[in-house]
Amino acid sequence: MEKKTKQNEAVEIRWHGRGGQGAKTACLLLADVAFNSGKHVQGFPEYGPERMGAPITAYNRITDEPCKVHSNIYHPDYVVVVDETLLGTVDVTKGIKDGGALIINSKKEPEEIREMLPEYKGKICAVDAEKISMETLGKNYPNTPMLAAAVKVSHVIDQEQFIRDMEESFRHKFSHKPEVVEGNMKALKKSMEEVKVS
Amino acid sequence: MAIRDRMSGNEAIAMAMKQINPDVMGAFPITPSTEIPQYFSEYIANGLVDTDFVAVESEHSAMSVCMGASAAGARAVTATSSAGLALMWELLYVAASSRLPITMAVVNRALTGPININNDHSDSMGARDSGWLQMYAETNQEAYDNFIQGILISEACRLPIMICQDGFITSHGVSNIELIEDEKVREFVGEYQPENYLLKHENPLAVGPYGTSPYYMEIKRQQAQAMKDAMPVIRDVAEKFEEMTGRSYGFFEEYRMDDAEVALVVIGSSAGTGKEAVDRLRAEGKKVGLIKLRVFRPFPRIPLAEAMCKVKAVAIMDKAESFSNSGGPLFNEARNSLYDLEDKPYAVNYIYGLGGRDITVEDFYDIYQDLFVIYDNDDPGDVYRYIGVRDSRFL
Amino acid sequence: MKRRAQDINEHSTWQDMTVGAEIFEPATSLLVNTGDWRIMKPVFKEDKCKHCMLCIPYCPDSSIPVKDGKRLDFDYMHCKGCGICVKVCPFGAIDFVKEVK
Amino acid sequence: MAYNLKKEVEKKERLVGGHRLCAGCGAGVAVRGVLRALEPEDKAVVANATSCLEVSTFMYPYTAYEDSYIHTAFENAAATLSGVEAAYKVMKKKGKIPDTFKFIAFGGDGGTYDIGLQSLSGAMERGHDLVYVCYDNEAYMNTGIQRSSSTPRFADATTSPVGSVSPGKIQNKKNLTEIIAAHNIPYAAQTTFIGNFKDLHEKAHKAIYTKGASFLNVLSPCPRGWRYEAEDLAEICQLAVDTCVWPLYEIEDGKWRLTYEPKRKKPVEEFLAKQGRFKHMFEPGNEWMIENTQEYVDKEWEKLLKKCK
Repeated sequence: MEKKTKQNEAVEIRWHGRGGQGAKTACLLLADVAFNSGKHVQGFPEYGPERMGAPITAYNRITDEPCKVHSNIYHPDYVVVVDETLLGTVDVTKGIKDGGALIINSKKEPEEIREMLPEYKGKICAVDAEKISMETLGKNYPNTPMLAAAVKVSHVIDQEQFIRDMEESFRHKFSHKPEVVEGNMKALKKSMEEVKVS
Repeated sequence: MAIRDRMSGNEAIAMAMKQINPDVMGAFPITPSTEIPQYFSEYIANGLVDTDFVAVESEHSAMSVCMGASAAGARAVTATSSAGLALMWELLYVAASSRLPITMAVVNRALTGPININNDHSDSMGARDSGWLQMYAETNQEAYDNFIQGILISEACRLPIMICQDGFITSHGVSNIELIEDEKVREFVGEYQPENYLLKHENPLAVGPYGTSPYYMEIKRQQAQAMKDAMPVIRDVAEKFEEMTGRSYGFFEEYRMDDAEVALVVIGSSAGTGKEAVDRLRAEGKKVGLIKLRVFRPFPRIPLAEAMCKVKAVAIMDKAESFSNSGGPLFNEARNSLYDLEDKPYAVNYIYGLGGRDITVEDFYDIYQDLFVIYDNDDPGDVYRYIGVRDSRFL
Repeated sequence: MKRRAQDINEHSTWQDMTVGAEIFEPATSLLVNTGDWRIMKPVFKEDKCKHCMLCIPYCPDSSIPVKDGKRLDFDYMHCKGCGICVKVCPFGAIDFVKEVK
Repeated sequence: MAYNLKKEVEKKERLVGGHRLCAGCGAGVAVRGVLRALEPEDKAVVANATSCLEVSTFMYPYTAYEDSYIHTAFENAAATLSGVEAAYKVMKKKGKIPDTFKFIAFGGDGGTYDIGLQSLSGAMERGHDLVYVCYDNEAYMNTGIQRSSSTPRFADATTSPVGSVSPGKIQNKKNLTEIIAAHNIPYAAQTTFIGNFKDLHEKAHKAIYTKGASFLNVLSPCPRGWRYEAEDLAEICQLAVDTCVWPLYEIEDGKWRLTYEPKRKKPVEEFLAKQGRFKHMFEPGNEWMIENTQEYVDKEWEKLLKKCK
């Protein structure tokens, strides 16, 4: 029997971050926006006793039909790395599917990152989420730009609808702070423009 | 119109509780069920429910509060996991023998030894002889649907019920769900109207006697009957639920069992992963099926045996050890149920997924492969097996 | 459910037990004769009694009835003959004698 | 309203005869005394920790209570009653309960000082509108007179027996009333059976009718465990208070008040000598035990007097 590795038609995404940085939140946000676009979604962090700063992993499955599989994701289409410093400690490219991509929060050019990952042959996308976040929000909240980059690269949902949905979601979430909505929307769009692909 | 939404299994249970609007909730936090009382506390803080939430100092007291409230005539709910369920142990038996309806969300987690916060079924499986009804969910949707049905089943049977789902896998995994409108849920669960209760105006009630030997066994026999009588109640409530939602529930679900040659029996979220393996194997022309057990107490002995008898070899999956040296709890009961049948399949046991060990579609492929070997060779081999464990003999 | 405690006994079948072994009527222990536990027996001497009521709250078995301000004779079906009342009576209105069966 | 024994004993009995407590048991006297403080128009739910009282007063199918009653386990009477009280609040608000109910839990010292302390502390801290009554007979009588944390020093109990190298129980009695008072509940008190029951009655009435969590600790002698003649109950209790072994006091809204001060503080020997569990203390060479006990009682009494000033 031939072993297949992934649920039919699913787009599978793995997130790497550190506890407290918002990788889990970004993962759940992606589930939210994909849900809003009519998809079936799963968003689930891998849980242990980790505390702030420890490497954490979270997963998304996004499908047109209900997702049945309840295992972790070993062969993701996309991997999003919210914290560049994880490159030295976590095998972030492990199992990435042919045709997939690594999406990383970094000031470096994708080629420079490729030098750090000699074994990895797939696509690398880099976006300076920290810079974008500092420029637009005045604080380092990398998860919004990283979410936008993931949507841009993965095409998992329609981008214009994504922007509309996020705006609505931010307006709801920050109804008492409209300036935050604007900053977040800027961060989102900037990230989609600036993400570099190699 | 059903409400399309997405949420975690814990949020789904809290939502069901909110819609049910129980009288009393007694709860103490324990991973991974903690979010349930947290969400519920927010509903209380915002005046969305009428419930008296008793934030107790232990799970032992959580169950005590539920027993007191239930005996008093109130609808009582709680949620727990693992060591929390273990701390309630003594009281589980008391609640069941006093025939107090209580609906408890159990977010399954491994029991300590060593400490581990991840999923397996050792907590609720350990409580399988406590006299509680037990239902298990594959998805957040099923956890939500089971909880709403559980209220009615528990009250109609006068037995407490555990509504189980897999810790983290569904409890913290966000996915799509169809919610029922609040008013429909309230109409479905109705008002709790016990015949006798502590606060009744017409007569007092005394609960929890000393049962001397001349009475104890009769009381237990009656309790056993209640478990037996729960079978039609569970069926009737499921029918009523299907009328409301279109979603149908039985004691178990048969997945692609028609013409299947081999099958597996599994509980909880892993059933979904198993179904994916079935789909792919079916696409390759292999005749495989799957049975997902929803109701473990009462154990649907006869219908389950009949379903298993459709195939030649069956793998019975246990996400709990029972250290019996003869397989896990589900295996022993499921295999036992085959005993009286003439044309029975080979039945083997797989212990899997302990303490959060992941089980993948590939693992299920391997199990089906094993089943075909058993079928082809007409020999079950060792029936007590592990899958997903590192074993030096196989390196 | 109409079963009464008086109808339940050591010959009752499991079908005849109340659900959950609950009892939905008050004070059914009055059906129980604990008077036969007595070795000693308190005897009420009405003529000496001043109806001060001191003996009443000291009785662990609620076996000294009171009616219209008067202390009545013992409830011998439930009195276990502990003798506390004998000792607390300031007027010697209770004798304590060997029980004769 | 002034206490009137004659009037009180006319009330309908709420713990009836036919229960299976030992002849002369203090628990029955305690429960009757507390329940008598209920106003006749009010109903009650009695909760009970597993204990002598529990196995004796609701042996299927015979309940000795006029009121509703619930027993679930040994260590959780306070939590169980918390659930009943929570249900009452909600159901009352919903208009489902026409009556006024009061909530009273009874536990022995085992179920209160020891195995049930956590559950009791939780219920007191949460402030449920209930009364927890400990009928304190200073050992685990239900299982055969094993020592508890309430057993006084030198008492001969079956798990702290007097032997050639052991003087009986080594440790002093735990001061549970103070522990519970430290929860800052509105009412806590100690009492026992003396005189015309005025002290017990008034405290029980206050405890029942004070809003919030209340606690009563009732010294309830056990003739079998303490080894005295059952008929001597009243005398034993009087000696306990006159020697200041068991002082009577209450703490109302944080204010400590002595409710009984002996005219002449009697030496502890008078209390000890009546009971077989202290018999060895009177053997030659064991005088130090009596001295030690006297010192301890004096010290505790002085501490209490300061608090009550």
